[in-house]
Amino acid sequence: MSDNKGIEKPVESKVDQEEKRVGVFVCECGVNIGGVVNTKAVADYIGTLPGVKVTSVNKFTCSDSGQADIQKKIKEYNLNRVVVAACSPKTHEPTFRACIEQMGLNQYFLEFVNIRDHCSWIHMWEKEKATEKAKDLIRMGVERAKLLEPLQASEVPVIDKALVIGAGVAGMQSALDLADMGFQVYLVEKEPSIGGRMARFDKVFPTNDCSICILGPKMVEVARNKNIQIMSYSEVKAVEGYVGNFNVKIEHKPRYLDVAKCTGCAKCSEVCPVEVPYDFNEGFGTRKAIYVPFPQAVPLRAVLDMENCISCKACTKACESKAINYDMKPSYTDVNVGIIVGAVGFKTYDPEPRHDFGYGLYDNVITAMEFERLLNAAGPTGGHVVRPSDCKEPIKVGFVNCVGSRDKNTNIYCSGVCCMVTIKNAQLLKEKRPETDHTIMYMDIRTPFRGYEESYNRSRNLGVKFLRGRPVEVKEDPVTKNIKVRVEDTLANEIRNLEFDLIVLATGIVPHEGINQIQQLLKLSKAADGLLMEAHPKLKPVDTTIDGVFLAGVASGPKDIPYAVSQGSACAGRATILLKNKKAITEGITAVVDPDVCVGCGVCLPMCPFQAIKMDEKEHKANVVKALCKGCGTCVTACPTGALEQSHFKNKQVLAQIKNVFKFQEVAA
Amino acid sequence: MQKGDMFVGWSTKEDIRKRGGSGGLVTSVLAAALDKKLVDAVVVLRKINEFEAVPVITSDVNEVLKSAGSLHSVPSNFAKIIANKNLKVALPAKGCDTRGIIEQSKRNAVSLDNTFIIGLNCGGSMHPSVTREMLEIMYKIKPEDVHGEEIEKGKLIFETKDGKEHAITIDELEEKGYGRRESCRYCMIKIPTNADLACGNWGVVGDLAGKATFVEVNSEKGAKLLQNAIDAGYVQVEKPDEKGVAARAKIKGAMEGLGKKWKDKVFVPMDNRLEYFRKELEHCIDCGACKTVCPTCSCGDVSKCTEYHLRGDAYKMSMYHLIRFLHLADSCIGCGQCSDVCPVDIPLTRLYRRFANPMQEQLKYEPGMDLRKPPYFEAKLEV
Amino acid sequence: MSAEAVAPNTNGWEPKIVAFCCNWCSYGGADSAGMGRFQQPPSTRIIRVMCSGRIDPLHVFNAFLEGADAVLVTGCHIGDCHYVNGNDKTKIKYKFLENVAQELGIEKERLQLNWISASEGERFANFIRDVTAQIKKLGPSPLKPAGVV
Amino acid sequence: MANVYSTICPGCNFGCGLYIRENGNLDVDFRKSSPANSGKLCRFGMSLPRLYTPVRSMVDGKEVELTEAAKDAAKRISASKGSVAFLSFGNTTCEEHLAFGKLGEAYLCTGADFEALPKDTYQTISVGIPYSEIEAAKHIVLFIDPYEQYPLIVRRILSAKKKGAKITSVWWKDLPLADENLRPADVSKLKLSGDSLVIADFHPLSDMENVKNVLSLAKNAGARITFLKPFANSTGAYILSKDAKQKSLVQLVEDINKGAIKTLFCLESDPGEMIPAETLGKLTTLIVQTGMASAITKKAHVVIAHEPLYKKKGTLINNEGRAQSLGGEGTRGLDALGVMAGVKFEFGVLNESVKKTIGINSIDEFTIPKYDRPGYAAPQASVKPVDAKTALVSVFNPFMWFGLPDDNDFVEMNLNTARALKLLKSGTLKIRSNGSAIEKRFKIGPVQENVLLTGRKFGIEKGMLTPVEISR
Repeated sequence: MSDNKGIEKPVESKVDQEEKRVGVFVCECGVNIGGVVNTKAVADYIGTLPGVKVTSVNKFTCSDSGQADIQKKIKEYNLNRVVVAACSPKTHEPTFRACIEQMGLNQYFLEFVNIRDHCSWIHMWEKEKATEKAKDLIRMGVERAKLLEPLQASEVPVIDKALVIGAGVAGMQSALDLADMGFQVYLVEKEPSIGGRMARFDKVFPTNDCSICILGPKMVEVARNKNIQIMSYSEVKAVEGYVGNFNVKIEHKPRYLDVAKCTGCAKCSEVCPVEVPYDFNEGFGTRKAIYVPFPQAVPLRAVLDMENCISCKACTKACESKAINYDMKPSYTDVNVGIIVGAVGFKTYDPEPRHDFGYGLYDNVITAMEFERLLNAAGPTGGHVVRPSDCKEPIKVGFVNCVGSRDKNTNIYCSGVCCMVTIKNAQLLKEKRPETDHTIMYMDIRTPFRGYEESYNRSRNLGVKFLRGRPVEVKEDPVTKNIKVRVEDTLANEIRNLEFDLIVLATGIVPHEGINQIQQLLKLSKAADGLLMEAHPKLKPVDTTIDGVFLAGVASGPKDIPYAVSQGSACAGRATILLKNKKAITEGITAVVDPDVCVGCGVCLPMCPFQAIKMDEKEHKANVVKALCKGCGTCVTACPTGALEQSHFKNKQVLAQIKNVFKFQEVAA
Repeated sequence: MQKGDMFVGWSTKEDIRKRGGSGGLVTSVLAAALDKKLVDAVVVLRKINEFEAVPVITSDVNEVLKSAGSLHSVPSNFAKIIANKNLKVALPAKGCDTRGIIEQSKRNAVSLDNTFIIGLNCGGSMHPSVTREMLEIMYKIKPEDVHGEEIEKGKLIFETKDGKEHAITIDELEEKGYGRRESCRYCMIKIPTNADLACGNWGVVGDLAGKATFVEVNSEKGAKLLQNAIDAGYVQVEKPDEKGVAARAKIKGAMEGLGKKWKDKVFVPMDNRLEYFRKELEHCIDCGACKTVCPTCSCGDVSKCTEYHLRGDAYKMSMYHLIRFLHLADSCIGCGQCSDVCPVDIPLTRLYRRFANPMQEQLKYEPGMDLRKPPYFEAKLEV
Repeated sequence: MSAEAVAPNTNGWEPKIVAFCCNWCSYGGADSAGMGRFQQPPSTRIIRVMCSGRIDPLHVFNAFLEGADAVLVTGCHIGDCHYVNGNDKTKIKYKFLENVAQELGIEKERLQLNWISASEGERFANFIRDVTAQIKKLGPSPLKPAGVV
Repeated sequence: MANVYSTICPGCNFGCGLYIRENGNLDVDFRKSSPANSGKLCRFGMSLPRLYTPVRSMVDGKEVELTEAAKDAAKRISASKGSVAFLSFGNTTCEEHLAFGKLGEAYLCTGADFEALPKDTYQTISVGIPYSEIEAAKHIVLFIDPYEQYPLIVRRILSAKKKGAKITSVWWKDLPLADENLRPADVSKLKLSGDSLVIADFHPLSDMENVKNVLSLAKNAGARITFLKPFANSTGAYILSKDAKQKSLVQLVEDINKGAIKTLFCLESDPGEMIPAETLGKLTTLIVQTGMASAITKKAHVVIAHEPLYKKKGTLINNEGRAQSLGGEGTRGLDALGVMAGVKFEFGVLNESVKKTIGINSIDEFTIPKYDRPGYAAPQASVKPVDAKTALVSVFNPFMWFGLPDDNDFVEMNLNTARALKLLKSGTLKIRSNGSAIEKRFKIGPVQENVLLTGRKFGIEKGMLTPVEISR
């Protein structure tokens, strides 16, 4: 108002000064527009608007001849703005942008007016009013066109190195594919060994292959690949930068032994006096305070669990290669990478706190993951499934599905894999010990992919019973420790009282504790289910809202192994586009700050879901990191000073359109 | 000393006690903060006469000591004076000053860590022009003859140079359109619990009445500030009388009740509101003073409300005011500064409150009372 | 062709309605309405922005002051925003707009918020029809400057 | 810390009090106890930080000290003896004006054309009526646009209206505060009585026939009349120049044009806004003494730069005759005038002299001089009717007098005129006058048909009212 208002601001660029020469091209789209809107009357009216140097009506402006007309007129009339009044910019804007760009005009000097979908097609019986509306729409477009400014989509260089966080099967696949395409990959895994969840499975559905037998070679392949640098027992601590150049700080947790010297001989474990529950076996059996994670571990190196170590130094004496070092501190590596793949995995639902179906109260209620380890030949029982109360091999086994899934009280989503896990587990035990009797209590059996339905049928043929119903009461027989289940068979419409030696809960999939940290580090968004969000659920399933960051595996929703592996490969493919081109194209339409006007109030910062706005604390001004900005303009709306503007949708450009919706009433003749 | 503690205190310096009201505690706390380098500067009113004082930022202890004494007819707001100055500063502040400062801090213009706010209990202030007219018409005394002023038991008392006291009840004055500024009448923040200290004469009873200040410590910073003044020998305190604490609460309750009554009286539901607003705003001359003075606005000279309001636009409503109405719906603290400075006497605060009252109620948001960011700045609204 | 596709009565005053649409959903919805030939009264002028979060109260006020009989704020359904949560922020801004409009005494029909996906052409058309009918009942906006159509 | 000055707005003669804070940049702060304006300011007052742009003393484009510039000016003035004119509109303090009067006795111009008016109207024009009396009036007649020209009077008029006063406006457009809106051509329909208070204005570009006309209308009806004026100390300057041989602006222009005046000394006055550029071009020497940079300081041969008004010490008399003191300490303006006059001007001495001349006892805001307002005889006026089909009317406001840009680069016009021309709503209007043409944005308002109002100088104006042709 008063203050600075009167002072004419210095002209921003030549663009503001030059005379605006607008050409307007009205398309008839055959009869689609021409059959309703009087295109000639429209063109005649628009021709009288200030700045409009030529108007032209074409049967099909998008045709070769239509485009040639535009190009001819640009030259003939020395046009510097082009308005095309035709169909939808959503389909045809790129065509005409390319058309005017060929003539040396900036592609953003095109204004596209929709007089078909938004006019002729919806006012088919009101030709006069449709014609008037078309005039309004084009007038709005012309006035906006005069204010358009040239924009350049900018490029940022991309470092041709990748970071993969999480070395489960999805992460490994991603790393391998990227490495095989010739890019250097840092593969960070927080556990002492790569392999992830799949390394703990016994057999994998629907073909029931031995899990570690197929995963083991892949782990070795990863270790052998000279382009992959495995950083096991390590965590990402800080991520700075944006697509093309992420600066990542990785912490290597101390193993308390020299990895280069350790041979993985496990002599240290033999002498270690401390025994703790073996997490790899889901807490069944024990391991030592110093231990090799599992026989197929990669890297095959021991790790000292300092929390449980009693510092007796027995291991130091036993170690022939003198690898053990009690004074080890965490070390750090900084890496610069162009892209990041997040394959951070999941954990299974823990029924303990809620005591779902007696879990945690009754010994003979276990989870499917625990059952998996009991089945495994390398497991705590050497592959003998026994029940925890008395170590007897159970005969009657009951399986409960959807524990911690499809349940308003826990997680509403379906874990996707539990039906098949249960079917597989029942099959495996039945095959091992045909005398066993299996009942699967389910809500629905979901078998959508190749081989799943066949596997289900095989179970039925093997004699596994399927009961549609959810246990309503689960009790332990205090003497036998058998589990008594009261369940409604909803197909037979009757209440059944059953007794089992062992109950196996098919627990669902939930986000990892570490997911929040990864979400914050990578500035990703989280969905309502607590898992990470992809850029688009259908069309960009492995991209994220942050350019150069991709997601694979269960971190972005429950998946089976083939799906997770595909995503690993998909991430590698998507990432390769950036890594191979060595550059990323950033959005031409972005927010921009006028530092003279910005007062550094910081209102814009929380508006941006892409963390593209940073506060320059020294200057007390907001800064837009163009490479991160997606050009939604939400920050621009929030800015109280008007220092923030969205290029191509500047306030003055939008206001010009609004003002021209209206006109003075004509004087009656 | 900790948050929640209450004291009754006074200056140890006799001249300050004499000059300042209520034992000169506030002046002494400010002086001590400056003296002991707790702050780099303080804001005080440089008194010109009974009706005029100009707020200044100073590092001069003498200037601080000179400023002692309260003025009801100097309705300034200090928030903008310290905004964007990057100073370690202490200042006396009414409820509305404090609210303004806190709102500025939410907009990165003030660092609360560096700002020591000595809250002053406030029953309301008066516009100097109105006061002059009131003196002549209601009190029948010449403004030049006024020597001092005081509010006691619902009466506004002026002391003239001849030593005489002239008292009229505030109710009567306000009935006639004089007395407190309108925004003060319906203000509900009488004891600034949002400041680091809350000081005032309410709750000082017995022998100390009129000779001491009641202080409530509202924050750690407040404790530090008061302790500093005690340690530096500027101030003495003692525990307050139970009766005093009760009396203070009672006055607060009564004042708030009165505020509520005024609020209901001023903001009666209205038909044909568009015409009302149009009529009120039709004399606007686009000076922008209401924005410049607004203690919650942190924009510079250029802002959305000014840049997109063009004098060449012939609208039925002013774009400037519409944007202001919107931006202030959650943030207006009702300080009345905009009405004070409007050159064509538009009752702006009343207009802003028309939008702010229902909005702030709905959002359960009280601007300037805590550190919650204005809802307009939120990415997702959870009410 | 839809059942609504019958020639309407074109007599009388036609309101002018400014509809702000986001590029990804509601603008697409308007396109779909066209493709489905869902006939609408010729009252509405669409202004495209990238995200409903970009619909500045400034724009809405300006539309009213220039003479709009109604202003429509539209975007993607909550949860479907192309920019993660732009429409959540739109909701907040809209709440403030609503407050100003209501306290000013502008009839609530004149300012409306609607989430319309790109596939909901019929919903878009119905929305325009409903709003136009409501506004025809109310008559021209009291904020419309004299002599402006 | 920050310096705070208690000062008076130089925007017009209303006498609005304010504070200026010096704090790296300048900030305006509100002086709520100021009696003229209760601390309230118009858009010009709010723009003061923009107005007060620093200026340096210069001789022929070279930076020099103030004394040196003043000495150089003195040399040029004495060399040009007999062809020197001294111009001061009244943006100075009374003390400075007194010193100036001594310097420029030979050819003094305050811009006002008192020569064209009967002598007995001098005092009525010089000193206005107290604002409190405007608030108490029963009928107010406006020959100004108070919103654009003297905004702080709006609240006084509104206050009167609230108390039941009837407001009549005689203006080119309807004013929101008026109960009755007459057009200047219909002035004959105006009904005045002894209860009426006429508010007009008086400035260097005023049409003297119009001034005489309002004077006689008021006189004949027995109504009171007050003239608002555009310069901070117009009233003080006029009273102090009462006995001086004042030359009118028209006379000055004529004298420069015919070569009688070759050197012009301007004290805190920018003639660029009032004297045609070609006339100024005929001067051999232009000397400007001022406290702030403007267009004219760039053109001047000698610039004598003293402190800006807010830093000065001195007395101003506002339109209602209230003596006001400035809160600064600076007297460098007097020092410079002293160098030129060859005497040392002591502030104290001048100050006493001012008090005596004006008839006040002390420099105090609350002192209203007991100025005996004599009656005057109704002067004969011959107001020329507007004969052009379309006219561009300049609505003079503080921004125009100071050449300070404002957000008003448009003309205001009638809707029917716009519709008849088939103007586009966001388009422009072509305005032609005597061969030159400009294209301007336009604002639709309740303006008389075929009249364009402007608050900004476009460069095609010929005085207050310019016949023009308009088209799309």
